[in-house]
Amino acid sequence: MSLMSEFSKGIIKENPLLRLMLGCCPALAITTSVENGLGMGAAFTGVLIASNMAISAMRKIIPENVRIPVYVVIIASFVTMTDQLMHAFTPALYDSLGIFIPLIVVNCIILGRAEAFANKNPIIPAIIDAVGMGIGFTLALVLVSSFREVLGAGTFLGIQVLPESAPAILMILPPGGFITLGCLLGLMNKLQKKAA
Amino acid sequence: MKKATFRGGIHLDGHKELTSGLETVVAHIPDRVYIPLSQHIGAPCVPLVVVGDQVKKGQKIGASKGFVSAPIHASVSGTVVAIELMEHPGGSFVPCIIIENDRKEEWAESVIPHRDPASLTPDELRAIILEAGIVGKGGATFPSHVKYAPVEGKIVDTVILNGVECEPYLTTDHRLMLERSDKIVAGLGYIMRAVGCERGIIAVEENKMDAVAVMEKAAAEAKNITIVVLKEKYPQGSEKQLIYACTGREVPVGGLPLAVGVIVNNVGTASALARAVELGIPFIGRNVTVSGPGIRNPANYRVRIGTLFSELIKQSGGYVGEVEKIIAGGPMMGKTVFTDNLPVVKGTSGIIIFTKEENRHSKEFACVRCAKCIDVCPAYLEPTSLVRLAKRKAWEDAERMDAMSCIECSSCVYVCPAQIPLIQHIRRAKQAILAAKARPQG
Amino acid sequence: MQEYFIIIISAVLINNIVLSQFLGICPFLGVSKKLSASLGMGGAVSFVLVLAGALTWTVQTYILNPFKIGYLQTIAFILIIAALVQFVEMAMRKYSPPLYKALGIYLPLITTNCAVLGVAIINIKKEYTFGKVMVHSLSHAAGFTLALVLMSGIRERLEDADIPESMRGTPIALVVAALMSMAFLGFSGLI
Amino acid sequence: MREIFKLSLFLLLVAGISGAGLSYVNDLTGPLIEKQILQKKIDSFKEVYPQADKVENESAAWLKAPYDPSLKEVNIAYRSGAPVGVLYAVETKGYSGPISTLVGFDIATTKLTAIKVLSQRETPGLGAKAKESAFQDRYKDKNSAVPLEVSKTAPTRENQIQAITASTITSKAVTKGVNAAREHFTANFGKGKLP
Amino acid sequence: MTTSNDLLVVTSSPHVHSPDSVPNAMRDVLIALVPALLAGLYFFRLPALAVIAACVASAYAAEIICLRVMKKPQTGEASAIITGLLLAFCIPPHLPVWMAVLGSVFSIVIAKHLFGGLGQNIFNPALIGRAFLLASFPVAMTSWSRPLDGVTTATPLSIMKEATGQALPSLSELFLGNVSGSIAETSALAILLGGAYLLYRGHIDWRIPGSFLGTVFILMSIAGWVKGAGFWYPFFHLFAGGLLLGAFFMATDWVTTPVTKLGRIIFGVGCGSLVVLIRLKGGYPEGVAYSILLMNLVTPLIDRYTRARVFGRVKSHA
Amino acid sequence: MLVAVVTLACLGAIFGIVLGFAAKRFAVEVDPRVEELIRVMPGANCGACGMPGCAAFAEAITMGTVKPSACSPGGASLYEKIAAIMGTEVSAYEERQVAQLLCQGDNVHTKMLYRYEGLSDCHVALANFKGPKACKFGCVMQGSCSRVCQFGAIQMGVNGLPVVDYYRCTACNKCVVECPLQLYKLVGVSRLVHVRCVNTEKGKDAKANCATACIKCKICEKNCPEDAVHVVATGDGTVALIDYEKCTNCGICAVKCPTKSIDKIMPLSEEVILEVGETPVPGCTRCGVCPPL
Ligand SMILES: Cc1cc2nc3c(=O)[nH]c(=O)nc-3n(C[C@H](O)[C@H](O)[C@H](O)COP(=O)(O)O)c2cc1C
Ligand SMILES: Cc1cc2nc3c(=O)[nH]c(=O)nc-3n(C[C@H](O)[C@H](O)[C@H](O)COP(=O)(O)O)c2cc1C
Ligand SMILES: Cc1cc2nc3c(=O)[nH]c(=O)nc-3n(C[C@H](O)[C@H](O)[C@H](O)COP(=O)(O)O)c2cc1C
Ligand SMILES: Cc1cc2nc3c(=O)[nH]c(=O)nc-3n(C[C@H](O)[C@H](O)[C@H](O)CO)c2cc1C
Ligand code: SF4
Ligand code: SF4
Ligand code: SF4
Ligand code: SF4
Ligand code: FES
Repeated sequence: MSLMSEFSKGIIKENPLLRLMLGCCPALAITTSVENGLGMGAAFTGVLIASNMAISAMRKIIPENVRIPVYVVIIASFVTMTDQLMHAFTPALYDSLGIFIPLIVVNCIILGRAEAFANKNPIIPAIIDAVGMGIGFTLALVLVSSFREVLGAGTFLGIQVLPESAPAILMILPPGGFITLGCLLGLMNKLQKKAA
Repeated sequence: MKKATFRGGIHLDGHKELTSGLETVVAHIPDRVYIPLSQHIGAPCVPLVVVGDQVKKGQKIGASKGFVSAPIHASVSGTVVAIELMEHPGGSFVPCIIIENDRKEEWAESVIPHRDPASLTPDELRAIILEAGIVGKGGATFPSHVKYAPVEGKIVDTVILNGVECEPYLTTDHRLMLERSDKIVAGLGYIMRAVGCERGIIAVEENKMDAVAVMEKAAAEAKNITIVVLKEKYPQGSEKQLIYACTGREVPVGGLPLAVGVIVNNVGTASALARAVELGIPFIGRNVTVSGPGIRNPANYRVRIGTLFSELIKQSGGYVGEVEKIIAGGPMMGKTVFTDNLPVVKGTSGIIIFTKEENRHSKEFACVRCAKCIDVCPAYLEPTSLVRLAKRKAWEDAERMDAMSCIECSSCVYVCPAQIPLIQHIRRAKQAILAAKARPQG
Repeated sequence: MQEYFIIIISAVLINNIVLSQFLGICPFLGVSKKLSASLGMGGAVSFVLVLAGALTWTVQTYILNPFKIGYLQTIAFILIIAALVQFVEMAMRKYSPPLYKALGIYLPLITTNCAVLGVAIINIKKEYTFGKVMVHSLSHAAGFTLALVLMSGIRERLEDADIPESMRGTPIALVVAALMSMAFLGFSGLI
Repeated sequence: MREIFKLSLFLLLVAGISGAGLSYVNDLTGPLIEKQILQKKIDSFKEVYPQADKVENESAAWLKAPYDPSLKEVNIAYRSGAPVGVLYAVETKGYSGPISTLVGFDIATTKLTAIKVLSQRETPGLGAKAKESAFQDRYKDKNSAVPLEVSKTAPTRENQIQAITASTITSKAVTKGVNAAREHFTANFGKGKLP
Repeated sequence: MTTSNDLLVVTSSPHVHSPDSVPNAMRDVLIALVPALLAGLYFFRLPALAVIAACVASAYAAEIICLRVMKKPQTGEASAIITGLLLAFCIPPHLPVWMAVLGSVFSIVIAKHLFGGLGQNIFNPALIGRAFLLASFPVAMTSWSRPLDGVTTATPLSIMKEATGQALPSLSELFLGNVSGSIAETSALAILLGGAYLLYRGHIDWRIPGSFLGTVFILMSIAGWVKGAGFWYPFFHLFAGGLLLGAFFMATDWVTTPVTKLGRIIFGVGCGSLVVLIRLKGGYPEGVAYSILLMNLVTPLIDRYTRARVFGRVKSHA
Repeated sequence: MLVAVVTLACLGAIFGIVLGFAAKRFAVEVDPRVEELIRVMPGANCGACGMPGCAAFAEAITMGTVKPSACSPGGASLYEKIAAIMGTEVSAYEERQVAQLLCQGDNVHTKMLYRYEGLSDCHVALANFKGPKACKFGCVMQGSCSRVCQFGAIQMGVNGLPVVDYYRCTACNKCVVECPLQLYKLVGVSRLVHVRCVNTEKGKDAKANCATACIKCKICEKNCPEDAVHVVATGDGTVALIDYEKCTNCGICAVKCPTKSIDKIMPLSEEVILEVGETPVPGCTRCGVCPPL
């Protein structure tokens, strides 16, 4: 597989959120604004790149039996670092993402990529894979959060786009998250069927 | 007094006025009778005659060695002209003995009155009933002698005669109770003797109070026979519901009435049985209601077994309107047949003709969960849930939800506003459950 | 007493872990097709949630806090949870095979379940005492099980519904979750 | 057994290394984070009581049982060494979670200086408006002697606070906290009672 | 044979059917809603008419479009009209029309057709519409006006809940409907008339409204006694707000409520308890809509665990 | 720093020990090939192989209790993959099979006795005088087979009979089992000539009821250059039957058959014969969740 397709598969064909249904919790919880979506996506991508890189580098020396705990330790370390860095440098974002930053640890995507890709491939493809997946996830988050922010708050990245009375607050409440993701998935299924 | 009944069920427009006031008339005896070799539940008969044989009225012409079986008899005297496959009102094709009537009406030698019927032992009674080919006239055509055979550890304490006739249009039992009350009471007496029990009940619905009066008079002498008047509700005639209404006992799932010490028979069965016991006359004729909007002159007939539907229809003045359905039996449980060229059999209680008008229905919808089917089901099932399972072919789940307990009364379909043919799905499930049972394990 | 009551009501109904906190969505969507599976998963999660709550609180209070290494929370907790799940699986298999049969297949799924880690972190954030940690964890477990069981009841009914092809499966489950959480809004303001 | 030992050793190693890395990052960011939190606090104090040059948390001294559980902190504002104001941190239950508010009083005038909603989880567009100054300003300069009330319509009396539209619950919660602080203030720092 | 050279029809029994059908039943429900409709129009005049018309029209249009898009046959029954009408009945008369339309479309598309259409939805579509509107536009959805003159005022229940000092309406005003509130929830009389018609026609089971209202009455009597409020208190709660509308028309929706008899009683008791809980302890003055939605949620489980004993499954034989 | 390192190291060590014990004491032998096999399975979990699902089938393969060819949906390409995983040679080439319908009696050619208005289910329809057709052997046209085919390979045609889409059929055998009249037979895709009638009545009777019934005239038998078709005794009577071993697809019998109850179809395109219906259940993503849970 070429590096290009390594990169692009995560964006559409194997989009972690919209096709593989991984990482639903953050996708529902923090997508009340596009800004949050972007922030979460960035944090996630950072962790994914770092952990893919580290695991790929160590792939030859990790004993088979403890590979999962080792991955967990590595991922958790990067998550913690990210957490602290965000706390220090982007406090507002840190506040609004809340406990979902540490929860990146349990995001199945990262462990999944470690297991399925990083431990089998050299560093460069592993990074590319991580970037592709990260961007795919970020795009999905931005998509969901755009819907929710525009319809629910009437703004896009904080800029007012709908009249004051128009937004349906529901969309930025929990039900709005579920419904946006549900309908988006349905739409993806439909489009995929059309394409096939 | 609050009249007894069962839980569930429906109120139907009976249309009984079409025939209930009319004296039963004797149907023309046809030139040919077509007597199917299978007119009962159980093993079919094998013919005892061959083409060309001369037969007499009442002569046994078919029999089977099976325990659950009943012989058949010639209903006219004449010549056997053929034995061939014919449509049967039950919805199948069955070999029939075709007899050309010589109009001599000669009785067979075997038909001899019993001198002292009161002294017959239960065993002798059952032998007579078997020989006479008596099967239930209530619809199930179950051989009666089998019903009376003693079963280890089971004591029968009540015999109920079923005079409920809850199906719309049908009035044969009603007329019979008015016209042959003495025979019915006598028949009940023989049944009680045959099974050795002391209590007899004749159950009638409140819409036949005239019959109640007549029956009460007829049974005045017999102290251990009571007439029970029940509320009018379909399907009260179904034996499990009837037993519940009359005695408050619930026949266990998968069990027979015997399990609660009861035997149920149709009133017509009792009268036929009385005739067999007293006069030695076998089951060669029955009463049939011909009715419905598609027939010119509705009537009740006394018919020889093997008479074609078309003969009775002709006698009733023929069809009116665009006939779409010929129903053998009542409109709730009866089967549609695709031709009138088929014979009256022991189980034919009515011939109902429906036109295009009656065959109109509203569109079928998805189940709207109105639960009307659940409310009316006399077996306390959840028809709609069973249908869901049947559609998914989840036969085992359907069995666990007691699909086999469905008595196929059609009440659920009658009330379903979504017009779902629930019962057909349930029947399919029952078929599949039985098929799975029949298959050897493993 | 009242405090405990408030914690329970809040965790089960108002801030239901799945429907309003968005934790544990994966098993909520994945294991809610059959009622029996939901009950199993609910049981397994409850078990782990409570044990993990106790352990993580202990580690936080007696190790991380005294040594001022709170920043190791995430990594320490996830290790504890992973080890715990493994251990529970092991012990269960050994000492209660029937229980293992009922819950065992769900255990591996729990390690990567946000709910467990999430509740552990919230326990610390809210500065609960040990007793409250137990009640809080248990109530969230109950809330999780409740949501899962309700969902599976609905999904069993939807099994033969005429749902548009592309909405079948996860999409419709998400819509159900949306409407569920809309109904749960009715509890807001309680206590 | 050897195998287990080996595996554990490997894990120990990895965990140790990551521990080292983490503590390094922590050393880097820790001070930054702490500074930030402190700054935030100072900023809030400034907003509620701008004239102070020093604020001390003296909860231990002032919160003696029994006291209203809504009260979380009592901070005394000093100006040139003399106590001039009291800043309360209160927490009450709003529509969808706790609301914590900072309430400031001036000792000299016994008036409420200002309030600031520090954190809340109310509905965006509704209760969350409590963070906006349009709402917070409604508390400015209220008399500390009289209990405040929430009214849904334009206030007719001095002690009334107009609720956020369709968010009476939030408004009441904030007011409840303010009232708790106010009671404590009148009881301890009211006219003539200097600390 | 006189059958015009056509073949005879063979089908399975039964060959007769009750006149009941889904379209007939839906028509009956519409008839039962007429008194409430008239009362609503009388008390709230033109704005109410606009909201009702908008809801009904958009619900019906949404239904037709959904069926078309999903390539299903048009059903030609009035359930969508009922949904639209009931939604209109439980929102404020002065709600902007575009919001009403949005709610109506949400009801039909999301709550009904995504689930497969008539008979297959889990939640009561009209109530989902209301919950959607309430959560989306809480300001507009909680602005009430007085009947006839349209002056802004609080509903009896919020007067009660928030103890604002306004005078509570008298019981007779509540019964007739001369109070502020949703379009057609105000007149208890009109709703009782409609409910009685539905009961008479056999479309609804007395168990649900009976246990629902009974539970509210009993619990509120106890609450009133604890508060020392006097005997009018439970009656106030029965007639105020959307309780009667909900109990007779929404908690009885076939599709979204239990099918078993015991289940229906549990459903009613559950609804009643939740209403009392929300009205007395919750964040909202009124809880009928949420209580019914919450019980809709539990309905599959109720159905599952309240199956009747099959005839003949007597204990000794089981 | 030191504290952090020590704490984490301890935690890591503890975890390692726990895991080590787990691995050692409670090790369950899992054949790694099973997982690989599951990955290449079609994922339809259709049960055609006689196992409760693809996973069970995979396990059975590693134990050698089933032949790879038992999975008909997988087809030839699957055998290759299985062989690769199991390290065996692809055994003899096994041709892909498809379902052939053995009846042509549509509502134009066959006499009808009545209009059936009951439930659309072949089993139920048969309870009424064995179905609406005068011929009691042929399809009752209620489409049970079409509903049972998971792969959408059977559609009900305009004239009432089901039509098999050979491109989609995976020979899963479901229709064969479902049809109450046993009107389906799985035959290799390269077979083009089929007798589409199972009526064993005498020629005269058969013809009276259906214009395209086998009338036992034996013309096919006489004309077949390969001796591949015979009117053979079955049930109560006889009917023509092709011996597919001998048949060369020449189609002479089809041309000569007076009632056209023998039919020759167009050959399928070459790649279809080899490339197997790989699409699993519509919408299935092979996530593997459904079988065990
Ligand atoms: C739904 C249903 C309705 C029935 N209705 C009658 C009826 O009206 N009259 C009757 O005699 N038997 C009726 N039966 C048959 C009885 O259950 C029972 O088989 C019969 O009364 C036994 O008497 P027999 O053996 O003499 O026929 C009905 C059965 C079912 C399932
Ligand atoms: C000897 C004999 C002759 C009969 N002939 C006729 C007959 O000619 N026409 C008829 O309709 N029924 C005939 N029947 C039938 C009975 O009259 C008929 O069954 C009875 O009146 C109806 O009651 P059941 O149901 O008890 O038999 C005959 C019965 C017997 C025993
Ligand atoms: C989705 C939703 C969110 C709400 N959020 C808040 C809130 O944040 N704060 C609040 O006080 N009330 C909130 N409410 C409550 C309603 O607005 C409630 O009717 C109101 O508090 C009481 O009505 P009133 O303010 O008009 O008296 C919310 C309601 C809904 C449906
Ligand atoms: C007795 C009865 C009550 C109904 N109540 C409602 C209702 O509350 N809300 C609604 O949207 N539809 C109602 N409907 C219409 C219909 O059943 C409902 O839209 C279904 O949920 C659609 O599948 C009712 C119908 C009947 C027969
Ligand atoms: S389920 Fe069976 S027994 Fe029950 S009403 Fe329907 S047909 Fe009658
Ligand atoms: S009567 Fe018909 S619509 Fe009503 S619940 Fe039963 S099957 Fe469904
Ligand atoms: S082939 Fe068999 S299953 Fe298919 S429609 Fe015909 S009879 Fe029914
Ligand atoms: S059911 Fe199976 S064998 Fe029959 S047509 Fe469909 S795929 Fe082919
Ligand atoms: S992302 Fe939360 S459980 Fe999977």
